[in-house]
Amino acid sequence: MIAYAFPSLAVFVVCALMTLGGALGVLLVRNPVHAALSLILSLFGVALGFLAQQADFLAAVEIIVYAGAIVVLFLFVIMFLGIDRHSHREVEPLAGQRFLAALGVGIVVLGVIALIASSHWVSGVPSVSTNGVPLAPGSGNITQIGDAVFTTYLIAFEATGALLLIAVIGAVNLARKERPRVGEEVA
Amino acid sequence: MTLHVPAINYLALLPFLLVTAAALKLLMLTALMRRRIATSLATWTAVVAGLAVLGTTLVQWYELDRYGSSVTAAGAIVYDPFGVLMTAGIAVSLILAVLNGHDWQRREGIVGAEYQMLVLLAAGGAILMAQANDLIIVFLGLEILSIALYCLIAFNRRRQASAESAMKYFLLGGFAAAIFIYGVALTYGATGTTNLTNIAYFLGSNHLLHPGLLLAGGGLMLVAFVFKVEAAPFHFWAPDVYEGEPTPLSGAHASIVWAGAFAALVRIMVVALGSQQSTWRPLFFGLIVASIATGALLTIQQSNAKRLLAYASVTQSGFVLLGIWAGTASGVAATTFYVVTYGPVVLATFAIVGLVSGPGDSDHALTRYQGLSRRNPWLAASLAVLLLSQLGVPFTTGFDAKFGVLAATLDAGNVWGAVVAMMGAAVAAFAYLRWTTTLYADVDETLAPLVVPWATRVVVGFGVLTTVVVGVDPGLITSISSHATLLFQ
Amino acid sequence: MAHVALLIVLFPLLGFALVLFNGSELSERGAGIVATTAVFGSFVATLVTFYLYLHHETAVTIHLFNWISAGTLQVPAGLYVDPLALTMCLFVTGISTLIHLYSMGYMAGDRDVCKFFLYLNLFVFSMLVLVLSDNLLQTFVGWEGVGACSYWLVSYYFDRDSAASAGKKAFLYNRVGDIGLLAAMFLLFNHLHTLTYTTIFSLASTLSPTTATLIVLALLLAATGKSAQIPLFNWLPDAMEGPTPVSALIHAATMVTAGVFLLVRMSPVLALSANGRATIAVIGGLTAFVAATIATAQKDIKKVLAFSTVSQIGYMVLAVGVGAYGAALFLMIAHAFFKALLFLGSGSVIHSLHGEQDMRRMGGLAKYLPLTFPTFLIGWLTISGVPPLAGFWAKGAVLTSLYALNKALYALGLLTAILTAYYMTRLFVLTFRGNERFRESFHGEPHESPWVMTVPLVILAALSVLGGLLDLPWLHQHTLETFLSPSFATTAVVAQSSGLQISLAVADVIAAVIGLLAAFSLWRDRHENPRLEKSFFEQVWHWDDAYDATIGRPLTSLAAFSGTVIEERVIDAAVMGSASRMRRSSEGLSKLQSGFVRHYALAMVLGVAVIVVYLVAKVGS
Amino acid sequence: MNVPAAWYLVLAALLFGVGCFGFLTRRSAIIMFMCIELMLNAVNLTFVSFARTLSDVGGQVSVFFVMVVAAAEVTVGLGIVVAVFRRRTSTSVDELSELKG
Repeated sequence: MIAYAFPSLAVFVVCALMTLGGALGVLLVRNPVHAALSLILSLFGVALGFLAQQADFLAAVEIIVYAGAIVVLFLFVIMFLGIDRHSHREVEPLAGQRFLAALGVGIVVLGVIALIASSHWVSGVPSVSTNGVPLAPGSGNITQIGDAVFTTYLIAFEATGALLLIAVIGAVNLARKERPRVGEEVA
Repeated sequence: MTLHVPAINYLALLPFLLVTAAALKLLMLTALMRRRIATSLATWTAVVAGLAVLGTTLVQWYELDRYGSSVTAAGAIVYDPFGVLMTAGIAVSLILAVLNGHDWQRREGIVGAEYQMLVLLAAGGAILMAQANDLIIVFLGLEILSIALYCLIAFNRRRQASAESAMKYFLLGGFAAAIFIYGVALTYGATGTTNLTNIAYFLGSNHLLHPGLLLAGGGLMLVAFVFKVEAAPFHFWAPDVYEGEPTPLSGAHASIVWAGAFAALVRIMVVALGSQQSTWRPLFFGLIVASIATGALLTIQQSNAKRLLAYASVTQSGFVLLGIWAGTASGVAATTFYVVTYGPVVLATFAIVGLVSGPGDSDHALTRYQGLSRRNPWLAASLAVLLLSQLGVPFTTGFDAKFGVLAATLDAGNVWGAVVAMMGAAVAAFAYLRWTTTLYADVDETLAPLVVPWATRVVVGFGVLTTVVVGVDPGLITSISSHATLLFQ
Repeated sequence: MAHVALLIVLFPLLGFALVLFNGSELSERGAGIVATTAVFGSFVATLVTFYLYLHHETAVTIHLFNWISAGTLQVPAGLYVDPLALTMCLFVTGISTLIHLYSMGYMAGDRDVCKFFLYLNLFVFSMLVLVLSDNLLQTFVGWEGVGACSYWLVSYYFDRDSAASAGKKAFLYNRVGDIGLLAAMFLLFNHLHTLTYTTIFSLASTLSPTTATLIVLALLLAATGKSAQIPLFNWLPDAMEGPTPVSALIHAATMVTAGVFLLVRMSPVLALSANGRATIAVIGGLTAFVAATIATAQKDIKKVLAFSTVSQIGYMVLAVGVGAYGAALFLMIAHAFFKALLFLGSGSVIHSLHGEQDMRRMGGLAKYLPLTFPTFLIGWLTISGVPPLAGFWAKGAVLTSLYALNKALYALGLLTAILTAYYMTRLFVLTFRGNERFRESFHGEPHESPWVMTVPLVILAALSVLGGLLDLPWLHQHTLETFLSPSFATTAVVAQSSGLQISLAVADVIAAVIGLLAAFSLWRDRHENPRLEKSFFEQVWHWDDAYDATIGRPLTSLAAFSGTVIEERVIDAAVMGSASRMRRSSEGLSKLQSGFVRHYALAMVLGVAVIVVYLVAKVGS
Repeated sequence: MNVPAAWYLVLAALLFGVGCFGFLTRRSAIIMFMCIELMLNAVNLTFVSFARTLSDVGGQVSVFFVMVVAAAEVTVGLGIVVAVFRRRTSTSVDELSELKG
């Protein structure tokens, strides 16, 4: 039995409990608002996992962007639509859905874990994109990520611009109330 | 510390920049002008952008011919004839899709430039996928393409069907994207990189004793692409979405989305994971058989034109996968030929489908086509040609494309795949022929001829001419696509 | 020359396209004019090409584009302009023009005239593709095109049961023949790796005798289908169900000549197999004789002409079999002239009697049809072999070659010549002489046809009279034979003394006269068949019955057996219900398409599960 | 010795499975959407774990992009949800089954 350092073990256990507990909450609770709050719990757990694995910057972003923005957006829409009272606890209307879902998902998850395990969890060569420089801890992490984003991943970073552009156009277009009629058209 | 910004070949990136810039220009105009901008202005902006992309690809082609292929922007973008040809195909599809949308907007009384903006950006995403040399870029291109499509499908909010199909496509698309990026993560773990060149290099210089992780990654990534190209059993969204979305968009699925998804699939499977060919070939075989059988069987009982075409494209995508199965130079060339020539045909078909359905865009029953030859003989003849092309009748591009992939797959030893494909084509032929005979069926009362707007005329004319001219003499496109080899093949 | 030759093919296609896309706007006369002009344009283009060819004196291959290119299979699409193709084109386009013109009068007032001209143009186009092709595959395309068009045209009056089934019969018989052509193509490609004629010809000598014989037999099967030879000759008389101009087109200029053309085109391969050639000759001779006997007993005017076509084509095949390609072509051209004349004339007769085709209800029509009668007279004398009309020279050329090569076949040919004169005289007498029997069923006066129908008759009559000039035996240069010789591998050289030639010619004349006199004496004043003919010849030698007894009836009883016994218990699921099975599985699959997005997601997850299971198994093994 | 990355990989796989199962069984479009977010977070955790073992920043940067994509997807996705369910009292996707066959 390998003895792992207690802090890391404790962090992992807490992280796992938060993550899976939150996820199960999303799965099980009746009220959509509660589901959103469970999601936050799960996301905090993931952020903890990031922290434990030298991804300080991402842990912060996870909390700011996900918990702070995305889940708030979810809550906003739930409130807006006024569906917080509704739940879907009754019997599953699609026959066999739950069983087949459990079977399919079980096979996929166990299969993937088996496949990863068969490769001894990792098979790549270390430090390809940082040219042999190991991961830096603390604020060095931010520098490294910033460096990578503006060099190796420059085009990807630019492409996110297009992505956000679409999100803007799409959201505006979808949320607009009624379309104007032909008469308003100008040349 | 200093930042070493990588060298960027802007000519290679120009197609993506052009379409994004055109979309931005339209956004600016919309924001700055007090009243809604005219549809024709938006259409022309998009068409000019498409033509500019076509011009750019021409320059790129000659430059590549002289100096050879390369990677740029720190190896994230690949600049090779395959990507350029796919980009050209996307540009053509973009122009045709925009023209389709123009007439659709007129019919439905929709003003504004949102449709054009979103189609431009969707084409941008597809172009990015075709040129991507990094799994992250592929993912971003895929998402740009998908998110633009989600918005476009939900565009016509007066129609309940449109909302339903948007919801379905969005949920399943998001689901598929999550599976894809999980596959990317596993591949990253297996090879230590997301760059396709580096993956190929890593797998070429190391023999993986335990390839489980890599295979899991590859298998999950595959799912997203076969979802996008409607291969069975990941095709279920296709008929519902085709039926519900605005008709000009249905054409875009089998042209713009196909070009992007198949290009990325070819790059990932043939370039990055070429060494695992013996593993993924059986998977492809299963997908091919399932797609061709499901698509062919389901087309024969469809009475809705758009659903029928959706199932038909399930079969067609099975055929394209035959070319990738081969994984050889001729297989890739055949895939390219198939995808590039199928776009104009399917867009022209949907142009006619939209026109026949008329305002409201909701009644697509095949019975509406009865006696079309009496009302609009030219239109009926064009539709007949387009359908026969999809069926794969000689002297059309459909035949040459099918012939190409079958020859490639047979050369690579896939006899059974070819047999299944031919049987599937024979079954599916029934549906196409039934539709064609409907066009020429006698009707008691003859309705007034449909008025064919100019943009639809252009699209249909282009589609028919392409399929017939290239079909009779496929030499040019065949030679181009066989020159459009991959950089790292 | 290349461009003009391309025009030959493009004109009918253009006409087809114009009629197709403007069908609803064109009047029926307009459609007729467009179609006729298109074919006439093609004829003019052929004339120009012919003129240019006479100056160059070399066969030209016009490469159009690479049609199919896959591995070792390279099929360019191209035109091969050589004397054979040119000769075929000349009479195909020329006679088709006349038939188109005639159709404008004949079809006036019929429904769907536009569609008729559409098919007619497509028919001519397919025939020209067939003839001008520079490779077998392209010939096959034309071959199939001709078959499809004939199917549409024969069943043109598709609401008549007989027409529909005749169309089907023509199609089926042709399909059997097509298998032959396909087999020949496979064999050739397998051994020579090419389908291009010129390459085949240059490599032909490398074929082993057995292969060559197999190829020749396959080609013969193809020819028997298309050219209506034994055993596949039955469809042609039934094909009379189509409108009369179609019969003329099928019988005189296109379609049936295709089989003979194919054999002549492949003469370098034929040259390699003596056995194959002998088979061809025997089939041709037998067909000529059998069809002639059947023709003596038919009541329907068009049926007589149909069997006469079968018989005449038999002559051509016979000539090909003995290597007398020039004589075969000569007869083909002469036959095109006089058979078109006879068909169009009979059409004029039928037209004047408002659709009556039974010769027993005709008679005495001479005085009512002042133009049809003399032209038909010429046609009759021509086919009977009366000098100095074209038929005499053409048939003489065939018989002279036969005499030199095989006396038995010569005797058969001469006998057939007697029969030919006999049945044609019978037809002529029954139609134009004797009592006016049509009075019993037809009320009113028969009338002469309009000018668009009679002008082609006059032109064809003139051609029938003068056609012999193409190949007079004592002109040693500038004859059809020498013109064509570059297209043939080897020509049977028939060097015979002029004395023998003259006596053979005299024998021909005597045969014709015997037939004429016999028919006159028998049919001057009667119009019913004697017993023998009725029982045997009229029933086409019981040919259909034989097929029915040997193939049809056993199959029917087997079907009945399986229908009652096997099918219900064994085959139902597998064979009979395969269509409904497919529909059922289609319905089952479409139930999966339930509309529930979570079902679709489940399908995806199960798909992923299958992939994962496969990968685990792959890694585990 | 710290907990190996393998544990986190298994945790991520389980999280992915829970998200996946939720997507298949929950009927509210919003909650299905949340399940997709769970799946994306499982991916993020996987990336970070691999980045740690490989000592490579590329995995972390990938997470960054996944987050951007998730944000964009959420914007548009919730827009669609609002557009579709504005006049309804529930967000059940099972009600959306007009298109089928």
